[in-house]
Amino acid sequence: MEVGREMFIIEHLPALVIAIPLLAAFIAPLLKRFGKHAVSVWSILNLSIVECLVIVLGYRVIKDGIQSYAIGASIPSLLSPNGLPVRIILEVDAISSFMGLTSISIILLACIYSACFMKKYKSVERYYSLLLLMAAGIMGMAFTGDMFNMFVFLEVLSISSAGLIAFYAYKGEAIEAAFKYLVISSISALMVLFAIALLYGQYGLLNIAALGAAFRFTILDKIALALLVSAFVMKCGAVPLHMWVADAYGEAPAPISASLVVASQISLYALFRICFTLFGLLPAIQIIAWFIILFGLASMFVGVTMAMPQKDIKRLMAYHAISQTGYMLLGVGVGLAVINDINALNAFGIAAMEGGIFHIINHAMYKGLLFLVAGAIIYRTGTKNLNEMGGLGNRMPITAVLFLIGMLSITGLPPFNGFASKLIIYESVFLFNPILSVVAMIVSILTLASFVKVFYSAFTGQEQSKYKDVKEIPAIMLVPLLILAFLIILFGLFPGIILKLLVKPAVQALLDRAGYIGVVV
Amino acid sequence: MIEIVYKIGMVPVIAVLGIVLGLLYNGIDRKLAARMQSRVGPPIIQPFIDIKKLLMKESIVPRHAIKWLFNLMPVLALSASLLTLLYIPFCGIGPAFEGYGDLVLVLYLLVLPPLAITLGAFASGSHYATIGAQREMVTMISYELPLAIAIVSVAWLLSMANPSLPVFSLSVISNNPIWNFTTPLSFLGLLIIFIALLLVIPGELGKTPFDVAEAETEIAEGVFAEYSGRNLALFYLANAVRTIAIASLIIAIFLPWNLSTFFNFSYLSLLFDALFFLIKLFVIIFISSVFIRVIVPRLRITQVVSTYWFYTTLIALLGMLLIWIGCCLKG
Amino acid sequence: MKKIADTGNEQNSFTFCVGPVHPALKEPLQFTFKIEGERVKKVDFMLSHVHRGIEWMGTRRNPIQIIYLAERICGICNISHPFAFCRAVESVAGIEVPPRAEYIRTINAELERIHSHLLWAGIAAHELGFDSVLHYILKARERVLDIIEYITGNRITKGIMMIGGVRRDISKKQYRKIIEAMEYYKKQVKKISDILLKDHVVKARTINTGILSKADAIKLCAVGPTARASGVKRDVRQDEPYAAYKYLDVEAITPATIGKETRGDVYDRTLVRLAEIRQSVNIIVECLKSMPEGKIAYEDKIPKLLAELKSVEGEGIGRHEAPRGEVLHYIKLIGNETLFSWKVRAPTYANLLSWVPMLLGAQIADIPIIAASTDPCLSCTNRAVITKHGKHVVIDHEALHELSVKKTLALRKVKHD
Amino acid sequence: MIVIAKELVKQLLKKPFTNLFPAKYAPKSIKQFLRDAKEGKVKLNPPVVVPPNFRGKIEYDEKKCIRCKLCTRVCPAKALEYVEKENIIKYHLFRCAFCGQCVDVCPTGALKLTKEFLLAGYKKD
Amino acid sequence: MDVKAFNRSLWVFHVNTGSCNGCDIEIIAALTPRYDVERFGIKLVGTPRHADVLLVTGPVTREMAKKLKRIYDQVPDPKAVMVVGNCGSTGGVFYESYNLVGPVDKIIPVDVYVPGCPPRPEAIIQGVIKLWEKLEDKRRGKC
Ligand code: SF4
Ligand code: SF4
Ligand code: SF4
Ligand code: SF4
Ligand code: SF4
Ligand code: SF4
Ligand code: SF4
Ligand code: SF4
Repeated sequence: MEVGREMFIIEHLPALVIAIPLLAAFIAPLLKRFGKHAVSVWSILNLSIVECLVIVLGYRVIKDGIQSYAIGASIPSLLSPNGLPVRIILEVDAISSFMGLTSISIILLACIYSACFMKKYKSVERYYSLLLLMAAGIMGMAFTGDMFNMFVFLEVLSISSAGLIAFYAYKGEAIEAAFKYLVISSISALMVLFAIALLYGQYGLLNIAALGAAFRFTILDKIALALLVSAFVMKCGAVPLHMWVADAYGEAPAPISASLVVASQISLYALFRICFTLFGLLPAIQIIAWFIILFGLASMFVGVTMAMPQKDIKRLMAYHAISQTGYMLLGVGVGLAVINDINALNAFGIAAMEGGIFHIINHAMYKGLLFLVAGAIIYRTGTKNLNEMGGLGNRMPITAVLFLIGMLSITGLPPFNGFASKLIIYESVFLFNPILSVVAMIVSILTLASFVKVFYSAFTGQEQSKYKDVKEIPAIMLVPLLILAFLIILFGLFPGIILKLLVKPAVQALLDRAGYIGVVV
Repeated sequence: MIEIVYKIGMVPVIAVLGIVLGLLYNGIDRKLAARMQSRVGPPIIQPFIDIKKLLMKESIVPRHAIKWLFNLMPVLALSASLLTLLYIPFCGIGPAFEGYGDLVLVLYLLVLPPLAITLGAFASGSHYATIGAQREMVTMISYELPLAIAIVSVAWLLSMANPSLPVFSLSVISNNPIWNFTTPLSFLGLLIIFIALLLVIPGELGKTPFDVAEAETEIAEGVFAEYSGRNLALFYLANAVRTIAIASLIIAIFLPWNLSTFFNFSYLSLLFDALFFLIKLFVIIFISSVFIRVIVPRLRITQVVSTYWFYTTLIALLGMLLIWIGCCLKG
Repeated sequence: MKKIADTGNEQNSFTFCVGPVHPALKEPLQFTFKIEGERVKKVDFMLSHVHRGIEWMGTRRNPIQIIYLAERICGICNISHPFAFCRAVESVAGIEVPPRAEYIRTINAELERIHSHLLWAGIAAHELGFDSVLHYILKARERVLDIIEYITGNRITKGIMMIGGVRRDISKKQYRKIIEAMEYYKKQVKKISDILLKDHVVKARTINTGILSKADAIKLCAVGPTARASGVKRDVRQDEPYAAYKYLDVEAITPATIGKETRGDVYDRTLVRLAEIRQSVNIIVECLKSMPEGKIAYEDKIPKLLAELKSVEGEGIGRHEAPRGEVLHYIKLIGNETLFSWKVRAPTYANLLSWVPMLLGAQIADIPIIAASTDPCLSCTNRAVITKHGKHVVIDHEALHELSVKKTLALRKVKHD
Repeated sequence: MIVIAKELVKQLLKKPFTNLFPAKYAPKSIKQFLRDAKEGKVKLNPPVVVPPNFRGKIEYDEKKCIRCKLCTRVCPAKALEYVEKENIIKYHLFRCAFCGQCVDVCPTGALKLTKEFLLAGYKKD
Repeated sequence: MDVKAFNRSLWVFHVNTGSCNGCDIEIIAALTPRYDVERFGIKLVGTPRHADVLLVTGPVTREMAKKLKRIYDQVPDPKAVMVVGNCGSTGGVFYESYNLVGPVDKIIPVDVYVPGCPPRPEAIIQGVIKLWEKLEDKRRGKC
């Protein structure tokens, strides 16, 4: 019995990580009468469980290879040996568990942080349930093996995110930002839906793996590809479709901004999945790759230059998020560009992808940290305006150090994790085209300058008399920050181990088209 | 095992050597500048005396300063400078640490001291220091562009010649003198890149004409305005070590030859290599720091930016272009 | 003394104080700037840090003592003040200065101009962060200081002026040395001009920096090289020749007279000053050639002179073209051993206001060189300290004028007593 | 740039213009150095030669003085003071402006200009 | 304390408290090629924080007295003060002015006086020698 239950859990792992947060989200409001704390504890608990499950799942993926799961089948892990799968299928390979792990960790930490940060607001149960819903959406997107499901989870994610962005409903800007986000999301959702329709119309298939196997590369396929790429580029907030990012990140509560980072990254994942698994063999993928590289470059550059003049600390960080997304696009884009040239792929393509993928988790960590630090400053000073801060370094030294860690990491200075991934990107990308590396390096330096400015405005300079009584933030809020900082340094000091454990399998999975398809077909 | 012990043993040796040489070259720099200005100038060991004196002076922390940051940054600046040195082939001995991508690592480590200076200046809470710090940042951004282009071009040249080499490794670069892989055209390109890098050095070191961040007559020593005593000494040491580090970096990339590869001095070769290295160091520092410093006035910050972002970048790009054409013609 | 000029909005700007003790300012003076980015949006400056009440002290000393006091109004122009003062006394007392003394005065005044302009050029180079040139120029300057020491007995405070003449003659033996030095300067000034006027980087820093238009120069009463560089052809030596200038033909130097375009910027001020060094060299050589023999003072017995002056009544004015422009001394004697009133208007004082149009819109980096370009030396410009019960009181224009009128009336009254 | 570069290189190759008073560099111990100088073990470099008629410290010869007090009347700095009790003219070195006017005015030559100008001290008089 | 190193690396901050510029330009002359005090390790610095020696010229006007005091306090210990010129040591020709609160030693302690109006650069150098002697005496007991 004991063993059986264990087996049961393991067998149903992929479904559980989606189902638990989904269920928890619906239960959360009911707990309201046990007090605010009950809701937050409930959320933290559930997310922790999911975290553990994702780790176990990831372990299994590494050990046993791709995990698939057909919802509702008697033995869900087994698929019909022949013919087409009719059921909804979840398929977990290394890259999806990588994404799942990254996302859920950040959301969990954001949730812990929220326990204190959101205490003073009334309808926190709504907040937590939306957060859980968001987690469910992200998990779904990461683990789904089916185009239509991806659309569904994307919608779940969008709606919950919009709700969270609009959380400060008393502020007009928040509503406006949420509205903007919703419009963008709907447009991209429509595009995704249309693309799915195009594909379904031709092949009668929704399953990604099956579709990948059946491809004939028609004109319609190419249109579908274009639609999907634009939709996900928009959702991940890359230039030139980045206009929603600053508003959304800026107006959302700080832990949500941190979570939105991973929410955007999951769209990035969807983009990669589609490009590699679905369209990897398409000859025209080169063009798409170049587009991705160009979007990446533009994001890097525009993001950082837009960030420079910002006065609002969170908008500023939002622009940096755009800029950092550029690195991931650049790395993976270069990999995609040489996907059909085995020599180049081995020489630098794989390395570039490793850099890009590694950057995803690094970015999630330091951007998460930075947003949470920004939240901490806002929490204590009550303002987002950099010009109104000043001299906090004496009052909040730990926060200041944490900010410094985040800052050095995002600019890619050793020994922090940003350096590790950026280094790989520079070194590989330059073989593709040296100018790319130059741009990447310069953007890092500009990022540094911009963050130094933030540091100056917030922590040094004239101390404002109104902040004389400002204290360090409470311990509960510090815990997630310290964990992130610890991870950042850990990843920075031992990038080799992380690469081997997490990143390389993920990249291999992305490249292993046949493997992914083979599980289903 | 023995190698690890040897390497760890090298760390303090190189650190001390770096500091001593840094101060010595600083002394030579001052002496030469003075002699060019028809003065006797301070004795060559003057920087040592200065440091000794600073170390026994009181270190004042201004009232408005963020104390921990203010005191931490000089330490950071010095340790980053020393760390940089450990990654660079130095004095005929290979780098104490080396590894994958250390060229980029070194470039980043070189960013740290100016960053420390900036943060320290911000932390001191004085107006002059703040303006100086902003200028320091702007200067850094400016020279970083041509620097990046130059370094990437070098690596590119090498990787086009032998694609299998891990070109972002300093020991690889210095073991494969890049000039060996050039065609006439790419030789010219490389030369141009070399010149661009020499122009970057005074900016990196905050020497006239790019010393906008410390401009004495404008902003009263700017970034260092509030520093005194031990903290100031640490910044001075950091700067001295950094001078050596940057010059050694240039040598490792462009002038990596050792005498022992041409002549055989048997066991004396280490000594001769070290001497030869010191001469190369002197030449690089003399051209890029001493000489430029005495023949031009300080620029405005806007002119610093345009010098680097426009002129020097253009030079570097031209070099890159020539290298590219040169390699294409060959390959 | 306070002057505020304002442009632009208040946002995004911060206040930046320079001084009163600042490395770029060798003398105390407080600037307050409103800075946006690196640009100056607002200038305000405050003097009076070195007010020593010299005019007041003058009313309790005899004219001979005042010569040395006037010398210490400023250590740089220390021929100019005694010169103007002596001329004022001479004009009141109707003293005739012997021609040889006129020539010696002129030579000394021009030597001072050479040393002062060279000093300026060196300091200007230093403000530009060009220390090699500072050393280069100041090395050259030592030669003229040697000459000055040789003929007056001190490098800086010459102590050569005397009411009715000069204190020391220039001997034939000294001629040769002076001529040699002048030959040296002819060569050296050419090199310095090449360095300061042809160097691209220096030009990039000085051309179009700190522009003072001709109209502004006239409106703000600028004098000396500051005005001349803006095209105002004004020079006491030309407009109202005195001393040996009467016998020479001195023309005010503006960029136009050297055939250059007039912009009124720092570059032009450099140009004019360097040309004036050449002019001074020529004047000295000319003077040495045509100097007549004869007495060097109207009266060498000081007690006698003092006694004579004690009986003089009346007001007089003495003018002189100092290196920085016209210096003007007004005195009033009422038959006492001491002066009744003494007023000094020094050139830097007249030039101060031109800072405002020059500095507005400039970059922080240019503040030192612009401020230095008028060759300010504030020791003579600190008019008054207004304190009431130890506090600062600011007097506005009307009130100040009223006070002035009162004072002038009071001065007039005494005359009729 | 080229002119100054040429000049500077020329100066680099020439002997510096500096007058090496009192020694080229700062001695390690000034006391030791001065002692050695006194014993003639090291040579002090002399300052730049001053011209005849240099206006240095004033020398007062009590014997020649006729107490006419003219000097006190012209002195701009009150550096000469007639001391009633001792019936001499007292010279305050730290007030003197070194103008030499008193020497010019003295009818008997009791006041003389000297070439002494290295006068630094710890106390005023 | 190692007075030998201290003596051979004196960094100087110059304050003008109302001088006539005469002494100031002789100080500049002392820095330039003819006299070049940098050969003794002496260097003019831009902020009192870096200074070891305060070089004061001028008779201290009312306005400058507070500032002089403040600057003196900003100089980190150990420090020394040298007055150049007679108007700084006694008021010199300005002895009777109503706007003077000096001389300098009324405001801050002075170690060495250099008389002259202005003193020649060599005299200033000799003042430095006196200062060295004094520092050597003063510190010998302590270390
Ligand atoms: S204004 Fe000048 S001359 Fe007149 S008393 Fe003041 S400092 Fe002396
Ligand atoms: S009127 Fe003014 S300037 Fe003249 S003595 Fe009186 S206070 Fe001084
Ligand atoms: S303008 Fe005044 S302060 Fe300047 S040098 Fe002439 S007299 Fe002296
Ligand atoms: S008249 Fe007097 S108050 Fe009016 S502007 Fe002239 S100086 Fe000032
Ligand atoms: S009106 Fe009288 S007080 Fe006013 S400026 Fe003329 S003379 Fe002087
Ligand atoms: S030299 Fe001048 S100041 Fe000195 S005592 Fe003689 S008259 Fe007085
Ligand atoms: S002027 Fe000469 S004689 Fe007369 S009191 Fe003075 S020192 Fe004596
Ligand atoms: S001592 Fe004489 S030269 Fe020096 S500042 Fe005073 S008055 Fe001027």
